[in-house]
Amino acid sequence: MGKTFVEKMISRNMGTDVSVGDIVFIKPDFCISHENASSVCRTFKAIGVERVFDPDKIVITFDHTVPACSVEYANAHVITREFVAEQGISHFYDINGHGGVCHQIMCQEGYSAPGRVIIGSDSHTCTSGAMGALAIGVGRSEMAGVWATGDLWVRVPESIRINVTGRLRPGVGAKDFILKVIGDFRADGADYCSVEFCGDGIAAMSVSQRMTICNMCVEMGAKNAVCKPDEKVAEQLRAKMHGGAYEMVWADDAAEYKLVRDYDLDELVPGVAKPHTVDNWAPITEVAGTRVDQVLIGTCTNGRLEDLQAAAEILRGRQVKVRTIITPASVEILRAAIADGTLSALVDAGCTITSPGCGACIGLSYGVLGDGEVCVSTANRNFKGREGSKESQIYLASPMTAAWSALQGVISDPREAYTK
Amino acid sequence: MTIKDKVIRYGDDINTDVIIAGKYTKTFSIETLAQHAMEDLDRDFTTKIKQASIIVGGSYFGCGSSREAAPIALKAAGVSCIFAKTFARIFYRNAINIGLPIVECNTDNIHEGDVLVYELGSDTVVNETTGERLKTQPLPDIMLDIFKCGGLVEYFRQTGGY
Amino acid sequence: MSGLTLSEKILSAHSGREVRAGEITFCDVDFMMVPDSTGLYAVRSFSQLGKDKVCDPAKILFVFDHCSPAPNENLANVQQYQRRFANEQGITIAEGGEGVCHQITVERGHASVGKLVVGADSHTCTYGAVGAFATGIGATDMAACMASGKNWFKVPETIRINLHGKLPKGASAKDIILTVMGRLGADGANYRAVEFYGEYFETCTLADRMTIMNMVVEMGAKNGFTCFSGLGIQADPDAEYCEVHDFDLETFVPCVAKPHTVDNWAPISEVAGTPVQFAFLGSCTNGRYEDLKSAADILRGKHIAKGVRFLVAPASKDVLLKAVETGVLRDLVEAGAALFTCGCGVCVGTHGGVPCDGETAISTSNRNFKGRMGNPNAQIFLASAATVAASALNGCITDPAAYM
Amino acid sequence: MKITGKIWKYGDDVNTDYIFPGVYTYMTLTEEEMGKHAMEGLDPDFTQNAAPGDIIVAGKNWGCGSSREQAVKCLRARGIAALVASSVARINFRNSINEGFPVIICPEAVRTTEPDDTITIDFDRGVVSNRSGDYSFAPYNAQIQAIMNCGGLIPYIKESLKQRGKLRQA
Repeated sequence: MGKTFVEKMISRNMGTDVSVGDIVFIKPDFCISHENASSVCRTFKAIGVERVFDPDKIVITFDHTVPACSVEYANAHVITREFVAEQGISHFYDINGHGGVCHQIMCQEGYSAPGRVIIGSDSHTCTSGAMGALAIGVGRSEMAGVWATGDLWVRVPESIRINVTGRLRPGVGAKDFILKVIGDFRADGADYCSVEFCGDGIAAMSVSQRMTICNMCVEMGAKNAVCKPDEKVAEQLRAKMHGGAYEMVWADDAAEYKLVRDYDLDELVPGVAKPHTVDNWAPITEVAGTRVDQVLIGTCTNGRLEDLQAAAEILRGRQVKVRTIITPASVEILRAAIADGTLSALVDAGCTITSPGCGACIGLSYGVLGDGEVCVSTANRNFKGREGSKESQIYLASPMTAAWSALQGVISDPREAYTK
Repeated sequence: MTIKDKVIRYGDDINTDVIIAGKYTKTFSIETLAQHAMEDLDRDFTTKIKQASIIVGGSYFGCGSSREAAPIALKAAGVSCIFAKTFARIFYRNAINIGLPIVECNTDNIHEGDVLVYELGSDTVVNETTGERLKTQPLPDIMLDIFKCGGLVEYFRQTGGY
Repeated sequence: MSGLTLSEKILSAHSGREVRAGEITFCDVDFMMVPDSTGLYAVRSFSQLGKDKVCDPAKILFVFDHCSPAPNENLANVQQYQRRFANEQGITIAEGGEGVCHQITVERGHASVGKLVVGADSHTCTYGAVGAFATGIGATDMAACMASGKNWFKVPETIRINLHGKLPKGASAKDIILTVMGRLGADGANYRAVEFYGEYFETCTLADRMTIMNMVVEMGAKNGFTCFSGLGIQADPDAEYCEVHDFDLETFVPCVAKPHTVDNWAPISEVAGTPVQFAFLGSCTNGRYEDLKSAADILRGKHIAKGVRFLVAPASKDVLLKAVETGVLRDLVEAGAALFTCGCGVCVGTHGGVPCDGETAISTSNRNFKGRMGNPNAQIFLASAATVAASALNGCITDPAAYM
Repeated sequence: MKITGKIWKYGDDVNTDYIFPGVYTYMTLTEEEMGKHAMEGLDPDFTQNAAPGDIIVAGKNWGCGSSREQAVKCLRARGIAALVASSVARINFRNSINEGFPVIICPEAVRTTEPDDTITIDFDRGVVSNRSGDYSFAPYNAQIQAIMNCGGLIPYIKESLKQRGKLRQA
């Protein structure tokens, strides 16, 4: 009998064979925390250990409240800064022109790599599965425990395999794919599971698109998600990488799955997740014409250069009808968007640029929604109150759908942009 | 109407950021404004105002931004009147426009806890504690008219506008 | 009778009669600018006045700049309240991210020579740089003005300031206004107008003039003018001034306003070496392209000091686009600057870039009052764009002259 | 151990934004302060009136969404005795164990519990009892039980570090 990706990864990490249901302790290659590091620090000190298990294996970025929008947030940053200095944590991304959303940093800077175990105190840590890593989100106290001991308890999960064939059509994005998958599986359809994506449809996608897919798997409950790593990942890591050599790890052909599903990208249409749950999928045609007050393009789901380029391609030379906020996922992306003219095209079209980071997605600043407002967002959650008022409504969509809708002032089918 | 009460004394250049910080000004909640009035300058202000409703400043009271929330916050906190040697221009207009009495006079010899008596509109304020009588600067006619109506909104409602 | 000052001229032209300093006069207002910070009260007061329609929607501009994009639910609703009113009344809105109200008003030509402009923001005096009589008013004042198209003004006395000679290397328009203010004091021009004269204004940029005009309110002025031959309007040669001050620009040096008052002037030599953790380049005072460029010229190919956060908020989209086009933005970002949304941003402490307790900030903005940037336990030094850039580079307050 | 409490009944997919809204997530709050915001995004009645010893009964996928552990801490701070759910989202389940907050997976009990019910949880026997009957639930795995016995992950780690002699002597 063969092993799934996650069984193989945990077995490798333990140096002994494990099977589904076992509860074991694993050792992360890198740990990632963001603003909640200040809380992790506090809990870490309460444990009473002097030093973190390995200061070179901890990555911290500020992304949720940058630049600080209140004294409370500003002072919380200080707690982490002091801890970082005291413990000699070198992989620290402050507000100094190099940071970004933690998951973006993990992939972009090459902390996440095939065969590595990544633990993050954020639910979207699963994004790093796009790099072929086993990437698992945990709570903040748990992270304090990892900092203290270097160990994390895990239950070896069941696996789901999703075979993807075909190619995305013009106006259809990786976001449309994952929204459809979540719509099919429902919000708890992959609870506790490891989700493996493979097939020529995935192989044809960029790493950035795979990040969009893995990012959202937590929205159907997955413990982790992973795309079969390949040369594209290797090429990105040749350009920039932290840590030692990595090894491509993938499931055996004869591995056993709880579920296997096939998707054909050729048949995929643009879709949205309607308010107020991520699995509330609808094809774009069902919601077209819905009034929009704000459009948000960005976040760890769709804030990469390719996403901004896709929006710019649609917006170039036109004017948005509703306020449109662009939040790049990292400074590196912002810099690239400045260099290739993407940023100018977006600003010319009437978009508002915010500092790179989580921005309005978390509802803490930089574009919070008011009562009764409707937002088309490329983020990953549309829960009631997520981006501000409990009376607001969020439709999750691809950057193409978001940009095309911004031009019309109502939710619109982005395929029109490619035919007109 | 006569105002008679004890004095809370402040110095020169009391700016609008300390009267009410920018982070609190975007609200219609009078309670919020009252609660945070003078917060960065005098943490005991909200206690003091219960015993003494007259604020006395030195020169240039209310300098800084055009935020009308500054006089609104003071009025909401229970300030009955402000005396100062001079007021910043916009604060002066704003106070009258929202119906908060403010008076220019030489405040050098007024101290914390002194009791002032002032008949609104008159040209003299009496410091009961020291017995001193101080000349006040009269309001221009237009401001007096606005003030008599209780503020600019009332002035418009009563007179139909300029 | 003596001649007229610029303020007397413009207010006379808008009163239908000649008016002199000290008089109170009703004037027709040419343009009204309403930012989101005070707009909520202006709209509410308007709704209580008993008028249905504003006098003329084309004369009014709403700008969402002080707290945009909205940092919280309350402000989102506050903006929505203003947005609804503006849409009902047919008033144009500059949405969050388009820029700081004063920059936009000048860029779009709403303020120009001889015009009478009021804004519900104290730094409305900035438009004196283009020859407008421009002054800040409160929210209820603005409501009355939107309803009637008029306002009452006390014609100000005018202070004349003569700047002689040339400005030395390293010093800039910001150093001029900080130095003049240091000398005259924070209430040195209260209720008055200020006319600036001197050879300097024949060659300086509009950006320089705007920087100087922007800060006259910090010495209490109602409004001001930067006078030069090309302004398009001149005071009479025999106009009467309440005070005349002469300054020799040759003696000016890069300088700062120390915490916590704008007139707490010090030459850079006195404070050089003071550690800073936070630097801000932007605002209606110094967020223009020329400011970004002067910072980029210092930082190009270098990197800001470790432990310093350096935020840059261009004053408008036009500024941002030009900075992108010329490579200035790239230079700044590569030097470690963090880009912030065009607008008031960090200056007002309401939606981003709040300093921590005990931190020292150096800022190109116009106020260093306690708590101004959102934290009363931080210290703020005001300085020019060049001084802020040099200080970010070294992690301590630095004279920019050596880098220019 | 046996607990009996008044219940608060909820449906499926109650997410972390409902249990503990994002606006409070990055504030440095004490657990008591967290407790004051419990369920604020969904149920103001709970936020006002939940009492120590009460039990939450919920449908499937309780706690889906973010990894914020305040979504557990706030309930514990309010004195909520336990959660009985049809299923619990992964990270929330972990956070519950790590906080020493009892979570019982028992779809049958959830299905049959009425909103005004009072239920009893017998941990030793592994049984939830309500008006309509007794429903058994699976015990925790031994490793998880060890963490729960210590009162959560942090005390558990302290204990194990002490045994390994790695903990600084206070």
